[in-house]
Amino acid sequence: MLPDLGRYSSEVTASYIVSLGLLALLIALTLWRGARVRRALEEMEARRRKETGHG
Amino acid sequence: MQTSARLLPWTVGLAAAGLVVGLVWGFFFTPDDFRQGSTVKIIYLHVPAAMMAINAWVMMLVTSLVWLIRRHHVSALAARAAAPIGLTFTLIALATGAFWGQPMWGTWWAWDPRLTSFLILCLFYLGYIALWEAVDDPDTAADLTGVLCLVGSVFAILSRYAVHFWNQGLHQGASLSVAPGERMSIVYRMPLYVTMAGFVLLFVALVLIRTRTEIRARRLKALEARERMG
Amino acid sequence: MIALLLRDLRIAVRAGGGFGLGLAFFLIVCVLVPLGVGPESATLAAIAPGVLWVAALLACLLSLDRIFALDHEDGSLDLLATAPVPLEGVVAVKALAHWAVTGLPLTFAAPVLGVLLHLPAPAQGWLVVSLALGTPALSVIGAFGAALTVGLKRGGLLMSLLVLPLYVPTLIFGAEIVKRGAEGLSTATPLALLAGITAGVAALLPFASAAAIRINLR
Amino acid sequence: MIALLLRDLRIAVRAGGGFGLGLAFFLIVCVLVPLGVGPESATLAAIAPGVLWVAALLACLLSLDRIFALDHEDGSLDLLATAPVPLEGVVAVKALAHWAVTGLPLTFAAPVLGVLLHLPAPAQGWLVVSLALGTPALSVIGAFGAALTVGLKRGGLLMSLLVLPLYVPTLIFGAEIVKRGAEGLSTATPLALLAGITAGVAALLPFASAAAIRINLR
Amino acid sequence: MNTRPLLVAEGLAVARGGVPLLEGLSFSVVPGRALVLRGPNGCGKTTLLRSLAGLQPPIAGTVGLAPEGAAYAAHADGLKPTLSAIENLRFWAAVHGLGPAAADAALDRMNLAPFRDRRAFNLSAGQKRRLGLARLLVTGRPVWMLDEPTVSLDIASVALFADVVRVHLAGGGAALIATHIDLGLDEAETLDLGPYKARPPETGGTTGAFDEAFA
Amino acid sequence: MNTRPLLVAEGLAVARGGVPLLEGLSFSVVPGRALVLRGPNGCGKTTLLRSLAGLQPPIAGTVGLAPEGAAYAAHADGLKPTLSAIENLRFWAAVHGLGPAAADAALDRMNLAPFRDRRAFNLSAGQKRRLGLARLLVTGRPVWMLDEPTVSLDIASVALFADVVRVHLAGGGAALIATHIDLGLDEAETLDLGPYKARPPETGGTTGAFDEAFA
Ligand code: HEM
Ligand SMILES: Nc1ncnc2c1ncn2[C@@H]1O[C@H](COP(=O)(O)OP(=O)(O)OP(=O)(O)O)[C@@H](O)[C@H]1O
Ligand SMILES: Nc1ncnc2c1ncn2[C@@H]1O[C@H](COP(=O)(O)OP(=O)(O)OP(=O)(O)O)[C@@H](O)[C@H]1O
Ligand SMILES: [Mg+2]
Ligand SMILES: [Mg+2]
Repeated sequence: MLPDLGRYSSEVTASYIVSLGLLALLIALTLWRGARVRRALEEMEARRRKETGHG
Repeated sequence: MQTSARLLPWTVGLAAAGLVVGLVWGFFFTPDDFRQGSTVKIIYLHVPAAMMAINAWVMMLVTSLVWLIRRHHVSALAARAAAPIGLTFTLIALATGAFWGQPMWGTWWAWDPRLTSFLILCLFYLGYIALWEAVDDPDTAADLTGVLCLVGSVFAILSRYAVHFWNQGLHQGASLSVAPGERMSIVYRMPLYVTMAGFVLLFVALVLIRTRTEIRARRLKALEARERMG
Repeated sequence: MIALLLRDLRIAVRAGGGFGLGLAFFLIVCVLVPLGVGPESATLAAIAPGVLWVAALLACLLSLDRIFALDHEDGSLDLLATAPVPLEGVVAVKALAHWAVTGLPLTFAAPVLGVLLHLPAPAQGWLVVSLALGTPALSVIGAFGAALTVGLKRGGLLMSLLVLPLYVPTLIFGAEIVKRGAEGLSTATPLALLAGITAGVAALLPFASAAAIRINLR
Repeated sequence: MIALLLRDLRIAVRAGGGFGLGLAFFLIVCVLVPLGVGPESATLAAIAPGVLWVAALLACLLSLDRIFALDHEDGSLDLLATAPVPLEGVVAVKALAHWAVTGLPLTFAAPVLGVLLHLPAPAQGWLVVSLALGTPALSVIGAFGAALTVGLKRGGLLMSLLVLPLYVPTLIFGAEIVKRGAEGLSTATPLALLAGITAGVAALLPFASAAAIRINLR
Repeated sequence: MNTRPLLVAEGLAVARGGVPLLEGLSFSVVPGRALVLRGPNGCGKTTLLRSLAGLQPPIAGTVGLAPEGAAYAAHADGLKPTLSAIENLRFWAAVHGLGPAAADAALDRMNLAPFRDRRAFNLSAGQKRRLGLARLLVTGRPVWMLDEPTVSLDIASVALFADVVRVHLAGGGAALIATHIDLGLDEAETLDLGPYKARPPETGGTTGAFDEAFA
Repeated sequence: MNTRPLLVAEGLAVARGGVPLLEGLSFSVVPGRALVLRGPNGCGKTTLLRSLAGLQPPIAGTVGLAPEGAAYAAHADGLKPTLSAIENLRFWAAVHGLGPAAADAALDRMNLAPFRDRRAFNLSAGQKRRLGLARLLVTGRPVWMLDEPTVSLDIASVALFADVVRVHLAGGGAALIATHIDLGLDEAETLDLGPYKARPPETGGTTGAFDEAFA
């Protein structure tokens, strides 16, 4: 069902792929780092709460 | 934090919607331009990306100012969060532009003023990000990058004029504005508007997420430091 | 202030202080380019203005690499910041010293290299003028970059990354002057613009630089 | 040895360590040149090989500036010299690390910049090949220069002065390869010569460098 | 001599790298007196001195000090390796608006006369240090802030230095000295920084501004 | 333990920058003993140690030392500011063919454990110094040559360090320490370098260059 893109199909598809690829990369990185930091912070706070709880 | 939390889902949803609709519409359901053939479809990526690339820098400029004047930490972090997004958009504009240039101008790259000034903008993004990465005390980094952003903006504008002075280009002007010359027909413009909206929302969404991350990261850093101090 | 200027100049002319080295670098780059590009004098003449300006720019860049970093490492920057002299002044003076050590010699040496690159005779004069006008801007802008990166180890390269984009307008106008000179066109506009840049930069940037240094010190 | 390599790489990728900055510098120079020279694609295509190689060379140069100097300042060079590892090995490893941080990325990035400079398509491949072959030589030679100037404050510029002449053969052959590739001529001879240079340099120079360091330490 | 304090610190709290180190510091130094800061490594002496010298803002409290009142001598001496001893001193003298004569006097005072024209680069550790201290004499500032001034000085030089400080105090100056060894200054009272160690915010300590502040 | 000296110096004369500083030095260090070098600033301690460590050739006399026998700790600590404490140590351990375990042990020994992952750049003066000394523990070398090891250490740390040295000596090692303060090592005999000061050549001293004017 792809529309035929005439002579320039390669360029158009390429540009779409590249751009969406870049966007995907950016989003992936964002979410990944977000998750990592959140996890690290949570366990850190858990540890602190335990310590202050003990002391 | 709370406000952003409430805002987030909406922006994400809308961004997704806008992008999908606009791009699908643009990619599948628009006729080919009689001159440019199917390449006109590139515009749905190219223009919004280019637009947002510029606006992202403006946004960084504003937030940096807010930080430098009001010492509002979150805004500094927002600036930091925005930079990579702006960079990505710049790259997209460049890439799509390049792919567009191949059929239209017969070359991947021409030292056209607008293209050149975009390349320079790309460099500014790189420098800005590199500085953030290089300095490890958060406040110092925020201040330095803030100063850099101000000075950089001035020079970016300077460069733009310099470049125009240096070479008159073959890149089309802002045909969305009420330009006298060829205006894109409604067929092309509707999906374009939608994608633009999509890009804007995407930008907002990403900035929100990344800013939240930065804030968490910073708290994390502080707590680690305190732990080391015992 | 004067004392600072003298001191910087003295350090520069001391062994290993790097006086004239910027010059040498300039020279070498101008020699390397033909080696890379090839000897056709037509090509060389065409690219001479650009190459000369880019070379001058890199020479400046390389030599101001550690303009503040050294003072930071040995602690004199801390002491200068607490001394009864305005930090803006310090920055300006240091930029001035750097220019005297780098930009000035470059300007004088340029014609020779112009000949080497087959730069057409009429352009020679313009080359000197444009450099004389432009290099101060290079020093001042460079000082700003150095101030931003003063705290960092190995800041040198980061600095060039930050500074080179800032050099763009200066470069364009400078080279433009020479090119127009070569073609015998009027050089009034780019001259005016270049002068404008230099003046503006010299007037305003030292404040930004001083701010950056204060931030880096705390 | 491995430890040293890892350490240098780790330092390089740390904040302010300057990984990828050589790359950025390369990029920026390639952008500045057209700004100076002018946008005519014919001219650019003609000078592209030379410019790309000179830029790569400068990027290497700038980034190896302080390859030993930092170790000297913080005293680790003294300690390495008294450690049970041959100083020649240390030098070689440091050169290797520098190449991995600078030369390698350059090689991969080169084609993009080739496009910017309108380098004809057939030459692209040769550009990559020549850089892959040549940049190691740049790092090793640079390490030698760094070793010579290790004692000096602000040695950076003096070093570039010493090193650039040594770079000349590498530059000429490297650029020659790309030029011939662009014109579709045979590139066998310069390739062989370039490979020869790299091999010889990598085999012999580390000894000279080690000697230079020992002298500088006493 | 008058006894209006030259330096007053009230409720001072200092942080380094976002981590509060000391808090609740209040002291004042009157002319003619010296204050010796003691404390284990890493307790924050250097940080405190930098804050007092105005190089970094305290996170709480106030520092009362006449503008251009203090001369700060850090771990690093601020010497240019390629300049000779006297050139280094003359420079600092000029910066503080004193003539070369002052520099020569200072050089003799720290008996560095034999090394007058030797590059700082070629001085031994102790000689460098002495030169760095001679700098204080050409600042003409009333309050000296010294960070481990006697590092790598031999016994004789330490005595000599203590003597210089004594004279400075007698002349109505004041001094703030962070050190681990005993200088034998009887004008000096000692301030142990141990008790002022910053507590974590849970127990009501000062927070490092934004970092932990937000939830 | 055997008493074959680990380090023997005979008729040693050292110069710095062409200026003879010390001459006629003869001493030997046996396992289990430490030799403390004393002398005013600039008498040539650092130079002597560098010569013994083989970093610069003596102008006369011989040094008897097993290859890879000595570990030298200079005024500078050889730390990479951007690497964490443990990374720095691990590196030196690896260079000397020891595993990471040794590094961890050394870190605890100089009780730097709390700063394990802190960039050396962010350590205080004394913490840096301690880290530099911890390096000695991962060299596995019998003879330690220490140039003012206790600079900017607090009293506690000095004691700790003296302790480390004592253990090293007890383990059959030897140490050569240039210092101005008293470490309270009873295994140590002291060598005052004063008497060995090089005489100007007219009076029969070793000849150097002509800048005698300074020396
Ligand atoms: C790689 C290089 C290129 C870059 C960096 C670039 C950049 C830009 C920028 C900055 C804009 C402005 C968007 C705005 O005004 O809001 C733009 C718009 C546009 N570009 Fe490009 N462009 C490039 C190549 C091309 C090519 C090759 C073509 C087609 C021949 C093209 C066609 C357009 C069109 C039609 C617009 C829309 C103008 C408007 O409606 O505002 N661009 N581009
Ligand atoms: N490059 C040089 N040229 C000439 N003289 C030098 C050079 N370097 C050092 N000196 C002189 O050599 C002498 C010995 O220096 P050295 O560093 O060995 O002294 P030191 O005993 O270590 O003193 P300190 O206890 O202060 O460290 C000093 O008087 C110094 O001035
Ligand atoms: N950039 C930084 N980030 C985080 N912590 C730091 C930083 N710099 C120093 N510190 C820590 O701050 C504390 C205080 O350092 P400071 O130099 O003030 O100690 P000090 O009292 O001078 O110690 P010394 O007597 O060893 O000089 C130290 O524990 C050090 O580890
Ligand atoms: Mg301290
Ligand atoms: Mg010494």
